[in-house]
Amino acid sequence: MAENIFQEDTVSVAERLAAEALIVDVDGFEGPLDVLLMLSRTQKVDLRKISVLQLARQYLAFVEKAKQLRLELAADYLVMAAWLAFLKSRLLLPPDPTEDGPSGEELAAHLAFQLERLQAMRDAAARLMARDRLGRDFFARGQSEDVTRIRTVKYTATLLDLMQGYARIRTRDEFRPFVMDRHNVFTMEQALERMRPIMGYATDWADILSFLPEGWETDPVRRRSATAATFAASLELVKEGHMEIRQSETFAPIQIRKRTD
Amino acid sequence: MSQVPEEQEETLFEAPPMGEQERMVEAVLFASTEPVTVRDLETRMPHGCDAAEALVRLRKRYEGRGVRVVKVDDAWAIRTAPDLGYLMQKETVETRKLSRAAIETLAIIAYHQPVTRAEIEEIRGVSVSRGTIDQLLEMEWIRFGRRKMTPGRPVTFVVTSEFLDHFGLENARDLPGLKELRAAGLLENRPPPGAFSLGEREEDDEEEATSGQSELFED
Amino acid sequence: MSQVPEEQEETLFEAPPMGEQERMVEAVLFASTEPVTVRDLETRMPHGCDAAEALVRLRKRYEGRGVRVVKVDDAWAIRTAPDLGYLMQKETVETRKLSRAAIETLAIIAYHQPVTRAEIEEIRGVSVSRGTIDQLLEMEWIRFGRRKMTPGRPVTFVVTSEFLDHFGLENARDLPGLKELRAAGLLENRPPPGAFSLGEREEDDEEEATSGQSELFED
Repeated sequence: MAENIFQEDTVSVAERLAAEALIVDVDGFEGPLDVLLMLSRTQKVDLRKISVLQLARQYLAFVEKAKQLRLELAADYLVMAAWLAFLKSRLLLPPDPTEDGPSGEELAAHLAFQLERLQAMRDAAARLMARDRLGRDFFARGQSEDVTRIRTVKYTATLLDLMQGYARIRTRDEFRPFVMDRHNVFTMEQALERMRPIMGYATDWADILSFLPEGWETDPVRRRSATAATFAASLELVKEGHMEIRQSETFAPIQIRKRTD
Repeated sequence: MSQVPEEQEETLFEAPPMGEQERMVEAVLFASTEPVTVRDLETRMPHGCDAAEALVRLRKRYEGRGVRVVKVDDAWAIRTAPDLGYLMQKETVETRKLSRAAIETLAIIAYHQPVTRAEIEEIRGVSVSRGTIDQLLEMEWIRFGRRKMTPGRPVTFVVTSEFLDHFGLENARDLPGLKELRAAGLLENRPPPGAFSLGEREEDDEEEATSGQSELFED
Repeated sequence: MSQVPEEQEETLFEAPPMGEQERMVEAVLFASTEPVTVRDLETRMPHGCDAAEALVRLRKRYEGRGVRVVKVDDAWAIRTAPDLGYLMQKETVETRKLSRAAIETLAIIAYHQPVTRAEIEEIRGVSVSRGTIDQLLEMEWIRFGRRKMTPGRPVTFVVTSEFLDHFGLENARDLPGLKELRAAGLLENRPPPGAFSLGEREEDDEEEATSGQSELFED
């Protein structure tokens, strides 16, 4: 058997040269299938009529040449070589009736199919990229119109956001529940609660600081929180149409009063 | 691009026919992000074109249509006919990205439904504000599921068919698992220190998902 | 909202004339940069309108003009005629240069969708890098499809309507050469005969031989 293969293994000069040419550019290939597709072109026939046996020889010559040049080929190139050597022996030897498994012809046909399919996808990709394209050959409206002032906010998210969000939670190195000391925090809700019953009396402009709750004016931390909450609550009341707010200049006192109309 | 070479040759000597010039002006006004001046039009169009004349014709062509060719200062633009302005309200919808908190909450509901608020907080590691849940309910991306059979019988949340619609999913189970997220490059490759492997976690997820779904159909 | 109540009253009984409906569709399509669905059109138009019919007429009206009415998936948009692209150098958007791997992966997803990562790798004969899928997802040219009903229920990828819009396709069935490829059997997911599959190269040969054979007789 070994002798048989050996005799069949004589590779033509042309194939040797083709292999050498491939070696020069092995980094430019995307793997064994890519190399096989390239080699198959040298047969100058329809991919459906390709001789897989010849292809196997060419590929083995390519790997052999690489070895001679002491070139490191990636493992998958060598695995493919081993498989093609196996395929070659199957194709050359008469089928062994005691052996199970697909015949050499079946294996060869599948390889030819894979090559044809890959080539077809490459052609399809090229045709796709050569199409008229949005933003290059044809164009969308340059200026979408903005005619009414009614503005509704619509919240949206993409599936990618969702998944990244989930991934973020599930891979968080450690999570520490965030505990806040609420002792010195005056919330906007509290401020609103405080202001609602008394705002009816604010017919004249009054500094919002006069609305701070008792006991919050002196301690700087508490005062800051209460001021922020009162300010936010004032804005809320203005938004609801109950109050008016003004500030004469930057950093001047902020004043509010009941809306009169 | 699809112009025949001879035609292009010709334009060196002779301007394209007026109908063709009208098409050019139409396309440029449509695609431009701002109004275009006659001069600008002519520098873009083949030599010898009369953009002003093409504009007059185009303007006439659009008379009475849903859009019009209008002059803005000394430039030209295509604008909606004023009587149809009411149709354009939707164009002013402002889309904003959901907040990170909302996205995370939504993701947890999608992956773990039916899930209670306490469970969401446990997974996120922070408390979930009422506003976040309310917002998702209002968007109709989540709804209340059945109550959990645990003490206090807390309500649960599940995602809605609107949610599936928006994200192009047929079923919440079509959401990619952690392994796939990682394969797609959405997860850092390094496993979190001290945590179980991602594979194990995914199994957990799947179990939860199935038990969740069965619960959904229990009664 | 700005509709006069009497008008609304009227539309309960009678839709506006078709010419008027055509104007409305024209205005909405012109105002939007994104494709608009028939459903969306009809919710904006007065009650009783037939947006689909108005679209057919509008499309005809714009035949041969500088802009065209095109269908993208289940939505409609106005786009400039491709032969006038050379006038729009100013508007041209630089698209990110895609690697050969990304282009091939995109084509495989488009022609084989819904397709799993393993199937893409089987076709290309090399593994798909994380960055490639990620990039295509980010460009919104592909998205996750439903899971495959095979062991492990792997996620699949499909192309989006943004993809169709970008390449001027009405739907994925219009991909160039699709019919021929299908007729030639090149879109089939043909399992390798027994022992060896290129996708599984790393595995032990002997193991493959046995597992592969049983697979052969399974179907």
